[in-house]
Amino acid sequence: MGLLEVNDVNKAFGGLKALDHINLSVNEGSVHAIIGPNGAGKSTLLNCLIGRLVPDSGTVTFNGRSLVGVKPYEINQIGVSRVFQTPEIFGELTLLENVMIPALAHRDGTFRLDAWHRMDHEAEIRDRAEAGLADVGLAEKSDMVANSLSRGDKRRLELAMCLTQDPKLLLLDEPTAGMARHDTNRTIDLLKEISERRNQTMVVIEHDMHVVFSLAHYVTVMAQGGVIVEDKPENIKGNPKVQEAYLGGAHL
Amino acid sequence: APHLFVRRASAADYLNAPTGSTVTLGFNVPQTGPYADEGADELRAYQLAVEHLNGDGDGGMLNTMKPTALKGNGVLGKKVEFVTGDTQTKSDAARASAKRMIEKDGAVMITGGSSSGVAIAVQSLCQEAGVIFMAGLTHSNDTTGKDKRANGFRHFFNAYMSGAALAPVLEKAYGADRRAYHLTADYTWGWTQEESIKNSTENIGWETVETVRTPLGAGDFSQYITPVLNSGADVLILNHYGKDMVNSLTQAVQFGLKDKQANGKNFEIVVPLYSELMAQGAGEAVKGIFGSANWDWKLKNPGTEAFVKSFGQKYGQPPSQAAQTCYVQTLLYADACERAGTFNPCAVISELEGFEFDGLGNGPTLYRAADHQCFKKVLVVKGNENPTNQYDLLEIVEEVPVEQVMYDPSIFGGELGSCNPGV
Amino acid sequence: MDQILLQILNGLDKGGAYALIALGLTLIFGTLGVVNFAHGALFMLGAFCAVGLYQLLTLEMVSIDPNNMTPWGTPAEIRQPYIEAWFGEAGSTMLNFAVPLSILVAIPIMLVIGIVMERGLVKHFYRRPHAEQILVTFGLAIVLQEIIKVWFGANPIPIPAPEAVSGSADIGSWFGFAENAISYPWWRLVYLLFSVAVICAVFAFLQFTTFGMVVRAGMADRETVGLLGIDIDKRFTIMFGIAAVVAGLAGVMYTPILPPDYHMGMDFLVLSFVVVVVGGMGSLTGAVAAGFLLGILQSFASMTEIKSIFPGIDQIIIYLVAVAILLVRPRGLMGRKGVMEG
Amino acid sequence: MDFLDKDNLQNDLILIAIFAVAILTMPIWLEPFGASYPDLMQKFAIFGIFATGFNILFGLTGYLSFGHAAFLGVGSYTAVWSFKLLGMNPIPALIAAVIIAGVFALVIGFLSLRRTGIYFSILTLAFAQMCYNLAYSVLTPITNGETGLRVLRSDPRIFDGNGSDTGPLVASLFGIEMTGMAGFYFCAVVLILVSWLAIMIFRSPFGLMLKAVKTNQNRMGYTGLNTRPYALAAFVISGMYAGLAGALMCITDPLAGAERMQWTASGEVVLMTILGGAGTLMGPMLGAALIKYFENIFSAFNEQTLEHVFSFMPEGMRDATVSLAGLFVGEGWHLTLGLMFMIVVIFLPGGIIEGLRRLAKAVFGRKRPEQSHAARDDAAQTAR
Amino acid sequence: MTTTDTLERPGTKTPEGAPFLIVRDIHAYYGESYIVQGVSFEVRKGEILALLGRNGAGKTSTLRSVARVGTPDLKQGEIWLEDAPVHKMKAHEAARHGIALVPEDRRIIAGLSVEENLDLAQIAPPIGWSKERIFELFPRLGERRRQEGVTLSGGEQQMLAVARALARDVKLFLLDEPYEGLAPVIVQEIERTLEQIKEIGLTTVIVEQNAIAALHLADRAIILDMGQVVFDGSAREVLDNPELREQYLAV
Ligand SMILES: Nc1ncnc2c1ncn2[C@@H]1O[C@H](COP(=O)(O)OP(=O)(O)OP(=O)(O)O)[C@@H](O)[C@H]1O
Ligand SMILES: Nc1ncnc2c1ncn2[C@@H]1O[C@H](COP(=O)(O)OP(=O)(O)OP(=O)(O)O)[C@@H](O)[C@H]1O
Ligand SMILES: CC(C)C[C@H](N)C(=O)O
Ligand SMILES: [Mg+2]
Ligand SMILES: [Mg+2]
Repeated sequence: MGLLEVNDVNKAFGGLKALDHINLSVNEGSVHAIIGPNGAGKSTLLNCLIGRLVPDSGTVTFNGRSLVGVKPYEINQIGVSRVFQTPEIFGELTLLENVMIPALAHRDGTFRLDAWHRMDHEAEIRDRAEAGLADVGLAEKSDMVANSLSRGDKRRLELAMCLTQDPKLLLLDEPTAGMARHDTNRTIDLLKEISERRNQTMVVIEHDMHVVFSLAHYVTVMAQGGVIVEDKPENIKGNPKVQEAYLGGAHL
Repeated sequence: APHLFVRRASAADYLNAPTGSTVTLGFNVPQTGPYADEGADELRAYQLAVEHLNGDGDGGMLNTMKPTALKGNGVLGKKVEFVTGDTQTKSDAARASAKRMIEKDGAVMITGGSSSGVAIAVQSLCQEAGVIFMAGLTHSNDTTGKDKRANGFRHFFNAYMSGAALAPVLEKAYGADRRAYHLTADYTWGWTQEESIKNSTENIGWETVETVRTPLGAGDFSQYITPVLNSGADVLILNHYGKDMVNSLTQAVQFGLKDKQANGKNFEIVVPLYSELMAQGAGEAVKGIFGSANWDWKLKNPGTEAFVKSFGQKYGQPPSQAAQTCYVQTLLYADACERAGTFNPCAVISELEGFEFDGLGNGPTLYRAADHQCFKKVLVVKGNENPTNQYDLLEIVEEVPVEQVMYDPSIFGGELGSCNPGV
Repeated sequence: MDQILLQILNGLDKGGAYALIALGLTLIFGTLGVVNFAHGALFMLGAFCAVGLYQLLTLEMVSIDPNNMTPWGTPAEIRQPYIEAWFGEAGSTMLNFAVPLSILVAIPIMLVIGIVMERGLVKHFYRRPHAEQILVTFGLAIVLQEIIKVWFGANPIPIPAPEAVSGSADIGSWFGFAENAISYPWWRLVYLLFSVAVICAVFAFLQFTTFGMVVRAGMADRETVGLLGIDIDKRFTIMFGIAAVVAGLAGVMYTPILPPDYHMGMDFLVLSFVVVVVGGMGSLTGAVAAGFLLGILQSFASMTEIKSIFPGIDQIIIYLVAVAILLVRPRGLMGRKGVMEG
Repeated sequence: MDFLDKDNLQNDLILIAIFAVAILTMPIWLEPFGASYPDLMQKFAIFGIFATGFNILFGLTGYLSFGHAAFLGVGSYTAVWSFKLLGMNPIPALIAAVIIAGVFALVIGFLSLRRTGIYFSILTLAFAQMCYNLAYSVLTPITNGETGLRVLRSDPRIFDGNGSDTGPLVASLFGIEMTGMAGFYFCAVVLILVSWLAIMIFRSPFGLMLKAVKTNQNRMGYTGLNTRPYALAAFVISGMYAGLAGALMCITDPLAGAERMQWTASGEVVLMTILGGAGTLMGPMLGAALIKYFENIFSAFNEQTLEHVFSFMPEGMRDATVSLAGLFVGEGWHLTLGLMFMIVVIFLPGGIIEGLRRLAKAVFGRKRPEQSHAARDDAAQTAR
Repeated sequence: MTTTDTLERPGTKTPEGAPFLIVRDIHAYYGESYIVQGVSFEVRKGEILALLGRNGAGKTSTLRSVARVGTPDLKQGEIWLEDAPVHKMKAHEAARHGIALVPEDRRIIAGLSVEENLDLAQIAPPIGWSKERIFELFPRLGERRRQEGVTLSGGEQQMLAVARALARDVKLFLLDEPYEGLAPVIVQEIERTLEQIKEIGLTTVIVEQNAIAALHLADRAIILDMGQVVFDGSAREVLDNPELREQYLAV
């Protein structure tokens, strides 16, 4: 059984079936890409995994534990971290603070009234956060306020925040969108390294096929709320269904 | 800073003993909030009193007061100065302001206030601090009843006296067979007034249908007035003051209560405690409505005439009863100091206790020693049907003799305690 | 029975007043997103438009009366309103209709006040934190209040309703109840009708023109609306002007019910915020519904029968209901998502 | 990331030391401002505590409570009841007030924090107004209504009520009466202690989490943090500060009135905090002092004092000046207050502290070599 | 590698036609941070200009300056569209002069439906494509016309953002990363649309991370780095110059 098991999940918005009998299994240590046309339901699926949405029916189990109806913070605490399509960061805090927060959450759990501690004694957390920023190439901006970052940098910040948590499962919703090619390549390398070094399990949504094919062990193709193909990347490229629904004549 | 300690530790045997050629009094009145106009009139009176005490102006009631030890050269030869402060009609603010006067400005006496809550709060402060408090406008029975203090004095009348004075007049005007409905401001003063009026009207045979408490500052009283319409009552008694009274009375009239018939009689409205400013605010609505007052500028006696003259000439308008009581309190205090030969509160208190005087506008008056309450005639007034000028809003119906409003000091309980000179 | 009918009527009337007072606030607060603590002051200024006009109309010709002296020894004065001196009968009629006439006066005045306030002050605060909006508008409210106090004094000033509608109507007899069983002041009925009319007019303006949508969009994202060629500033100004007029009219019409004084705005401020928020931010319908709901509940809570079961209920009913509604419904009765939730 | 500097604790200690000296020497340096009398200085300290506590909630988490006066009131009533029942020692009164205010805050906060933004504000407002209205009327047996709750000679006062009892009924700590200067020093010491606590909170991981609550609650959730207990803890802590302030008011002056709970009182602490600078360490205290100064000193001016002030002018000019100035002081002090509110927000966005920072910048140029820690932290806060 | 002296008027290089948009030495700030540091370029009528550069290079800031959005604050420099002094305008005036910006974060307006988002674009003149025509191009939007705009999927939102610009009659089209988050099929579709737009003769400035795709479409390209122009030349030049691509675009 995989680390993450999605079983027959449905989700509708009014009349619109955003998720239609979805099944998905992600094995520990694998990088699983989800691709599909816009509006296919990819982000909605991730929303169901992290507790932002509750599926109308079906089961989601992570590490043998059901995630349906569990609060987002609890899901995160058991090891699921997500990068969003539109960056969710602490806009008014500095980059370092942004990354220290997940580091603290990772160490201390969901709530701790440590009002008598001092941040300046938290050297370990700080090192961890700085390392995280360095990983994504934001080290020298660590004192900037997050809101003043350019868009691509916000993305990277969010990635750093997720990585400092050492999640068991990392969900990435278009992590390289808006990133310069150069940084996209760096991000690919980073994710690859993490995947190999830590044996990190990841689910990646991407429209950039370069990223998908460099990273993924498996690819699931979604369209109109359903899964149309699930296979190894090499087999996906040539699949006519995928060509039609998704790739068009795109330069790969 | 150091002088703070110096002052405290000065050789005198009472707090804030004036050392130079001046003596400082503290006038603590509402300058903001709904009672600001009332406070402004009180302040005018205080300034006038200071002027007169220092021998400026025409002397006002200094000339009519009997007996008097005042000479018009200040008090005990010291020129009177004053400090002012804003009570905001809140106990906290009033106490803060009074403390400033005592701690910073060295006031030996505090006077003023426009609400019983404030008066009681400041009175007990003065008691603890060790200065005299001469209450201004405060009508609750508690001020000289269960919350009386040795250092505190009240010239104004109270709810009990209002009831005692009003009842017979009401009986005469509306008969003994009446059913009354009370709307009462839901706080201490309202309750004591409701109780007093209820008792005295029941004594003349009226029945109390209902007593309803209304929140302070309700603004719109319609939801309390509508139930009156069909309650079987034929008199509405409004135990409200200030803005609340202006609103409730205006609205009661709008609901047609004044033109209504009930139990075969004309429906009537009574406002036990009246003031000129309220009458102004309520406009037309006050016409023909009975109430009581401590004093009115139209009274015919030398004190009143002298006071109205100097006030009118200085400010171009007649004084309100608030102004009168504040003015008189200042003179009474100064006179007592003069007689005691010192500002020491304990000496002043014993001069004021049991002091009998006349010529201050209310006829012969007694400062009763047992509760520090003045006893004098009480006026029953009525909204003037045909005012001849803009100040002529209330018409004096009767001057009720003091015997009729006298009561046993023990009925309200409370304990004066002993005088506190503050050191 | 008649008692209940009367309380319902009274509740409706109160509700109309609450709704009207809250309406002006919801335009600025719920729609433009400005926490406007000066709303009460606008309401008060409206009322003082009526006071001003009334005093203007009753401006008196003062002449010295040679035969009389005041008790304080200065010569007495004879006073006659100019308006009567000049126009006779017609003058008295104008005086009688001072309050309705004030509406005509108040509309341009309040419009100008609203526009000046927006252009001169509030404009710079749209993007500032709500806290600073509170501070600046509260400061403004105090200043306006104090100016009025210096000019008109602190005491309430009574303004009569036109004679024709100053008494009370025997509504019961219209519906076949006993005579005088249900009587209600005419002016309050007028007020109720007036509220309904103004509410409808504002609704029509915002629903049947794109104006409302544009303003909503501008509040969500001014920049983008600007990129679409829309001068959002101008629309905000107009909106503010309208809101000031609505607030002012509510004040004008309230004068015969409550003699206005400089402090009346503050007394209504909290109430109008509660009504708007209970109705739900950004929803005019919500504000109106909440106004009526709270008015009726307040009316009933004041009945002696109910007070004897829950003492003090009439004093807290509004807050109690507000708490209950906000705990059950996250955005009040019908608030829009995302408006002032952060 | 200034709070991670190595010498940081030391910086904070210096800061609090300077602060302590400034507070304790207030009687000296406030003299020229006419504000060096005990009652006003007590108010500075007490409202400083109130505003500092409020700032822990509002400045850090962004939750704008409009009902904090309720906790102040609860603290006051508790303190007076402690006097009445236990005796005039301030310590049990303080402890009881903080605990009871904390309990109230826990309940009200628990319910109110189910909502955010304006809905939260109105919930807190509604709770506080209910407390006020009930305290004023129905609960008079407990609160003594309008008159305010006082200590009476007839009260049991278990620990010191017996024996000859003629002294004034004021709180006293080991025989030192807590009125006048002694009362001020007592408040000042408490203020210094709780300011230190506030600094600790600002610098702690907990404080960082509170700032995170303000910026993005969603992200907090997806980062594994439960925002509610954080917000609730901040609410309760600030409620306890309010309770403490309320108790101190009664310790220096044993009377508790209902109007302390009215919405205007809640509004006042909001104004104090914003005026000084929300989210800054020292701003709220400054705002509190400024408002109290206006309330007590400006309202006390009258024509007579003004004439003293302007006595150097020729007569005609003096009269004109006095009557003009008279508009702004005495009964016109509210006008000055309103103008000050407007001027501060318009010209010093972010409050007085931010204004001072800009001033410092203008004077000392861009690069300030050694800036105090607090100023930097404050600047970072207000820049947001 | 060709780097152009920024002071030189690039317009002089290609003689045909007068410049349609002139951006001359603009400097823009976010508060005190100096971001756009003297950028100049020109675009001729009907041309597509690709604005390239790394993250944080200042591309968005440059576009926003041209569209006259409040931030960054344009403190110096001139922008002329035909004969209109755009640098003196506010955003809404610039929009009325035919400048349309498709912002990078899409800026779909919360609380408004898809259709209302489009309606909003058609309030102020000049009005462009009808809604019918737009829904023809983007049928997905047509299907979701009543849905609240912000609940659309990321890609759908991007479509709406482009559609909203088309709903106005545009002279100058400023596209900030229009392909971001779009599936390849849609990218192709938008590419085709842009080609159509190009055929109509609409002048366009496009910012895109996918430099290759952008360069295939564009006539000319500018590369920004650290808020300054480091290259200005034809699109072909960039495609043919691996060194340049390597250094500034890392492709
Ligand atoms: N809250 C919502 N209400 C209504 N419809 C929604 C909501 N959220 C998503 N949808 C719809 O559900 C569908 C799936 O959306 P989703 O965001 O999962 O797409 P996606 O696969 O992530 O697309 P993209 O690649 O464009 O981001 C879309 O058509 C979207 O419009
Ligand atoms: N609001 C802001 N406040 C302060 N600095 C900002 C702000 N927005 C952007 N910046 C800074 O300006 C620089 C240029 O940003 P800009 O958004 O123009 O870059 P970009 O080239 O569009 O990058 P990207 O490809 O990541 O979108 C960046 O260093 C960024 O940090
Ligand atoms: C001013 C007073 C005469 C009435 C006031 N309400 C009181 O409490 O006493
Ligand atoms: Mg998506
Ligand atoms: Mg960009």
